Amino acid sequence: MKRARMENELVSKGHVACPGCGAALAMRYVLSVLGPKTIIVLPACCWSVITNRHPECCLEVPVFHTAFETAACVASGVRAALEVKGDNDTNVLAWAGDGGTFDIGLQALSGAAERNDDIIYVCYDNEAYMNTGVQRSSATPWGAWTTTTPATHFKGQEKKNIMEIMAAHRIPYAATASISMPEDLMAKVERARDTRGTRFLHIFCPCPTGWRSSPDLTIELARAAVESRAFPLYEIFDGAKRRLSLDPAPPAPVADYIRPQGRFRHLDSEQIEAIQNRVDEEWLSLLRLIENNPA
Amino acid sequence: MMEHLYYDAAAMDLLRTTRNTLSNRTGSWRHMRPEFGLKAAACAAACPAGNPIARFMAAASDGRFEEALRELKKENPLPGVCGRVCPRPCEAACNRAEFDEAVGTRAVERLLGDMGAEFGLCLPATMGKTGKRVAVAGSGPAGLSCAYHLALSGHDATVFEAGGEPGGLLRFGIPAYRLPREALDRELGFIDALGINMKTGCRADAALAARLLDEFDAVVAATGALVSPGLGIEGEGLAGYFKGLEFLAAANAGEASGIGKSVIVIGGGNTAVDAARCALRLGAEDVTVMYRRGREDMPASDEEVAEAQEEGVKFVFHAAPAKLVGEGGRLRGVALMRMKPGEPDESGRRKPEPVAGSEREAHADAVIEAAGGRADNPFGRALEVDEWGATDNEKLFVCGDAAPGARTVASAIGGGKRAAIMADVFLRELDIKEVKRKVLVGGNGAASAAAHREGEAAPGADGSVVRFKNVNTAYFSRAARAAKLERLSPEARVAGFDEVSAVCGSAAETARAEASRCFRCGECDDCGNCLVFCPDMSIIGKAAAVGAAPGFDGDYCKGCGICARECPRGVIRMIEEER
Amino acid sequence: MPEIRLHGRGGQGAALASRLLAEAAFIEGRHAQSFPAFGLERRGAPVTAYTRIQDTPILNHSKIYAPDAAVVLDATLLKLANVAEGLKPGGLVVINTDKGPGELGLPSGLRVAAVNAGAIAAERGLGSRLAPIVNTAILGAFAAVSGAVSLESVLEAIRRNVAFRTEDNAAACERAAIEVETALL
Amino acid sequence: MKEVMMGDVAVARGVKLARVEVIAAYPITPQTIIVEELSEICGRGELKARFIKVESEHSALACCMGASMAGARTFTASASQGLLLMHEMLHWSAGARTPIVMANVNRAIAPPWNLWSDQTDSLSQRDTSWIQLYCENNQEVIDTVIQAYRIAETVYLPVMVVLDAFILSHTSEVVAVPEQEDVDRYLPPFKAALTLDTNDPRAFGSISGPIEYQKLKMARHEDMMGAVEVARRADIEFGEIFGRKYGIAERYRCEDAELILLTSGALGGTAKIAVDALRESGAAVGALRVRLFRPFPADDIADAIGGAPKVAVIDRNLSVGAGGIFAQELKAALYDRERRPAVFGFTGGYGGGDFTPEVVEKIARRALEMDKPDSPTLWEAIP
Repeated sequence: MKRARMENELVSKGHVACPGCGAALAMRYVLSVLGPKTIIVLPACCWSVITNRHPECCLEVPVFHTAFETAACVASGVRAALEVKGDNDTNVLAWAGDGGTFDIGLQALSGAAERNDDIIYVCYDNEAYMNTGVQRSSATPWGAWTTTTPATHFKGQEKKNIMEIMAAHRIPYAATASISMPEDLMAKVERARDTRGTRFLHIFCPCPTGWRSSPDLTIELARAAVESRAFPLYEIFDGAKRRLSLDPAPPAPVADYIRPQGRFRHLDSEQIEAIQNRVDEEWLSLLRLIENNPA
Repeated sequence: MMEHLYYDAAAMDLLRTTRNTLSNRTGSWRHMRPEFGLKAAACAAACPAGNPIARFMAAASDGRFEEALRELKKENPLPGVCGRVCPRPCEAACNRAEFDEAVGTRAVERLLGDMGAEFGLCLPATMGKTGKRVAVAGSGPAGLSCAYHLALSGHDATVFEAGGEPGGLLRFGIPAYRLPREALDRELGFIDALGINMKTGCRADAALAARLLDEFDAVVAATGALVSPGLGIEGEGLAGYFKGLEFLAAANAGEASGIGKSVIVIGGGNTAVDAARCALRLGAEDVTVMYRRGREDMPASDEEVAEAQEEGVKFVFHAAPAKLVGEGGRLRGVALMRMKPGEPDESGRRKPEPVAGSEREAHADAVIEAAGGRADNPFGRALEVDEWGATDNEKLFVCGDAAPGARTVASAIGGGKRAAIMADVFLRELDIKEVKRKVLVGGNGAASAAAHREGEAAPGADGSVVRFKNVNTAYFSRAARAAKLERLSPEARVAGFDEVSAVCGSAAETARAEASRCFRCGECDDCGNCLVFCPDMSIIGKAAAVGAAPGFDGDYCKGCGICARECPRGVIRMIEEER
Repeated sequence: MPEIRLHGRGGQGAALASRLLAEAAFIEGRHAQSFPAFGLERRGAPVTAYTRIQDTPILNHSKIYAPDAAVVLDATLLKLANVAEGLKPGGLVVINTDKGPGELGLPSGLRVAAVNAGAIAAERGLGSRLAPIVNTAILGAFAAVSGAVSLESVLEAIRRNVAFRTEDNAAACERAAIEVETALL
Repeated sequence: MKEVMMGDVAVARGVKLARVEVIAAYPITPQTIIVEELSEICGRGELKARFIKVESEHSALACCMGASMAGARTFTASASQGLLLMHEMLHWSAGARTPIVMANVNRAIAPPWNLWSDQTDSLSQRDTSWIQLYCENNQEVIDTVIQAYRIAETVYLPVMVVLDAFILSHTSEVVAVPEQEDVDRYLPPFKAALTLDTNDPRAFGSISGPIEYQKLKMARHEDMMGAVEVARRADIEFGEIFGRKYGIAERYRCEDAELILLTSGALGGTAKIAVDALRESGAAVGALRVRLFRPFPADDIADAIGGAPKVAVIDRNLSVGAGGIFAQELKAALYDRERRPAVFGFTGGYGGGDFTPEVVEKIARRALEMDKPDSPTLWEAIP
């Protein structure tokens, strides 16, 4: 087992993430690679609270808090200004949750991606509107409880495939990553950092509060999602060439991932079987995509 | 009107933050807190000798063999011996068994012990001389271990051995094909190196015992359990009847001969199996071990039994001798009774009862009784000995087979060490409760002499033992056992007393590969998981050396428990926050 | 205070013509304002555009309801729109037609100037035979008969603002100034 | 150097002269010509700006805000629905104190679809903390764009330059184009007081408690109130260099007036013609054109009204349920003053409606005839 190297620690202690917050870890890893020459654009999301109240901020890089749907376009603006000032080294990082990415911010993200604006866009995905108290988003998986999809009427739609949406924009680099695998995650941030144009990272971040899981299971759940193939780790280059980062063979049963989470407590074994089948299908279609156009 | 305008300093600081969050002590949110501390691995808690298994495995997996051996020698002077003859309770307890296959701990111990030939004795540091004199009666594994740890603690130890050479049972009771004499002698080098006085040819009888108690500051009885009770049946006076330990002693000394063609060994322990296998090597052609209980009740190790069977030893169960049959003072055979399991006895085993009318005679040129010895302690036959080896006499300690408890080499080494610690406590007038609270590995296993000497708590002294559920197997990959034994052919074995088994492959490669399989439960190896996975950056301190665990920053740690969950080796556990 | 209304069809260049008139006035050092009828212009649909010219700065930003002149880029518009609407008494109508000024059925009291701007534009290869671009030609006729701006100014405005086939446009403009035929009805 | 140009082109030329560094805009009739013209200008390399062709007005303003925070001089333009889509970011960009300049072409709000002038789009943004300047003609448009940067970058509040749809945006007029070197003298390069700086990492806009929030908002209010003076001085200094000035509330023949006609935008000129006619006929009528709407220059307006007993406000907008917005603002501004004229609020001329000088004259006569307004909103318009 190799130890993940943390080059920079740009998140200061005393932030106000919930205990066991996956999103807090994601920020640590990403900033560790991007370093202090980074400007963060932060739309409404858990992180707009995690930084803590004025006059404190736990991030040791400049942060601009902005409206929910504007992460990508504000970042585009920051980049444009840096460009006209001749600054081409500073990383411009749009840091949004799944709500700000999959839902309300998708238009602006699509716009920036279509223009191939030179920004790094990170979606830290905790699969619901957690900051406002666990409401469903289009990143919420089928079967999950949220306060707007109660157990009696749990979410009946599949999670949106944001990666393929981004791929369709032909951006130079898109990748999924898991906080349970910081080395892989940080390698991808490095690749993103060293690429120009719109770069998209989809980071899977369990949320003990919203998933109704024990806070100590954050990493374990993130790992279980990968090892059960519920959240495949892969990269897409130029919207076309794909590469699998990790093939969990044989995969762990999806039930291992589902069962420890309170948000799936109401599901019976048949329903979990349905999730398993869906995961298997999605995996196969991903493999076909990769086979058709390997990186 | 213009004066107030536009971005004065106060307005600026309303628009932007002015400091980081260090003043925000989120540690107050915590219900549980992580506790970092070395824990006892399940194997170590099961090792009667108190071997620091995880620790030496860590060094060995890195190829730092000399350091590994040195770590081992802090607790056990005889790894080359234990690495051969121990029945491996560690491997039975190994957490890895639930993952793929138990770690071949004994093989690694054996390889390390044998590396002593290259590295020397690798003895740990000795404490300053105390000037206290301690007599140890007996130089078997218990006496040797006791003298060794006394010497390391700075005491002046004198060992009294009845035989001509030190080693006791190791020398006369364990055949060379299991424990080559050079392996034993090499490890006994510590006697000279530590300045232990070795008085051979001094049988500790009652007179000597009294004198020792009189002359020494403390005395340790490690006189073994060598008195054979005999079979208690008719015919024990016949020629061709042997007592097991005496037979083994003669055989091991090269003085046994004329055992005959057909031999029956009575008993089910390792002595019985050893005697049977020695008989084969001394020319017997038909050797049978006869045991009054079933196979499952047999105390002899499976490994020994299997090897014996390969060599041609036959085993007969549920049979006991009723009398020995002779002709002209010479043994001819044994009258046998079939036995059946009866009511359970104190040991939980079912007490064998003879089946009426089942008597028959079996031919034998020789019968070897190997039913296990009894202690005949010259310091007092009816001494009350507690589990630490202490007696009513504050300066007298008892260990090894002379004390109650399991009778294995490892137990004897562990017992000797406990007695040494107790003697040290007595001689230095230490707080005995304090010492007892701190030195037991896993709170209930063998004592750690290193912990005692260094004044630190033994791994898991508070009772925390790392079980399989505490290990995070996500960080380990499956790997087949690297250390395997190869054995001489049965024909080659019985032709002499050459060592039967050897560890396959290159010692260094095998030791390293096998040690790498060790989860190193309870041992921090600075993997960094707690540091990397802490969402609150609250892991502080880095393991300065192997064995030191990091700590946490109570000002900010929110008690999420990820560090404990993601510690591969169970070093961290969550405990209730003090309120 | 000359106020001019231009009638055309979407794509014929009425709006440009109104701007060229304003440019011409500007070239003469006067003040001018040009604006299209702010409609949903679509190719082929009737459109209007306006030019206001005066010697002092123009304060008025209302529409033009009573123009001094109407310029009609396409005689077929006569069926669709009342090109004489609001014209001041004695007002001028300049029209692209192959007919004479008296043959158009326009109300009396108007001054009508007719010119076959379509033919002139076609000769110069402006637009296509089916859809000639007549705006520059008809401005020549307007300049010649209205006196609101000089032909020279219009030619200069064309040279400054028409990037494509500039000289053909200028030539068509001059030619129309010669060919225009006026009648007082 | 004079040219004939449309109002939209005048905006674009002003942006070029202001040496804007980042532009983000989305097309909408009748603002389209601005983005087209700027695309041409940037394409030809006459302006070294990054022009981000965003996918919506909301993103346009968000983009400008990001660029402004990173230290660039920024511009956007919109109208009607586009401005309404920006609404959230109008508040945000002003709260973030980014000195963005925007041109808004007043256009009616749907439904039904209507492309013509109506000030309701910009006036309904009055509470967004944006400074708003309404222009009478295209000369004023190009000059005001340049002045807007001066004002914005002094008070760190964004400025909206407003022009009427078609009446100015698509109307070609003679415009004196300022010389670049004069503009450079008037408008030094933008040096942001607060920027996203990796050498001094700070967070902007973090969650604040009531004390900080209220302090910040009050500071913004104070600065906004101070912008009256800043705008006045920006205009005066502009006049010193370029020879043209407009004031923040422009008076026309107000002396001894019985009635003041209060207007804004392009209607201001039309009203002057009406005033001349009225004066000619012996009626003591003056005109007052409000150029700066936010902050509302209450003192200047009260001073201009002086002792006139009546004011007729002509609003090219309608706040449904309340009446014309300028009329409301005026009434509110006069309420606690000693001299309070009768305020007659007229609305009309939006959605394609037109105010001719004759209509304005009619409105004035009607106000002169009445003692008091007979309804909060007196409606007059030509279809």
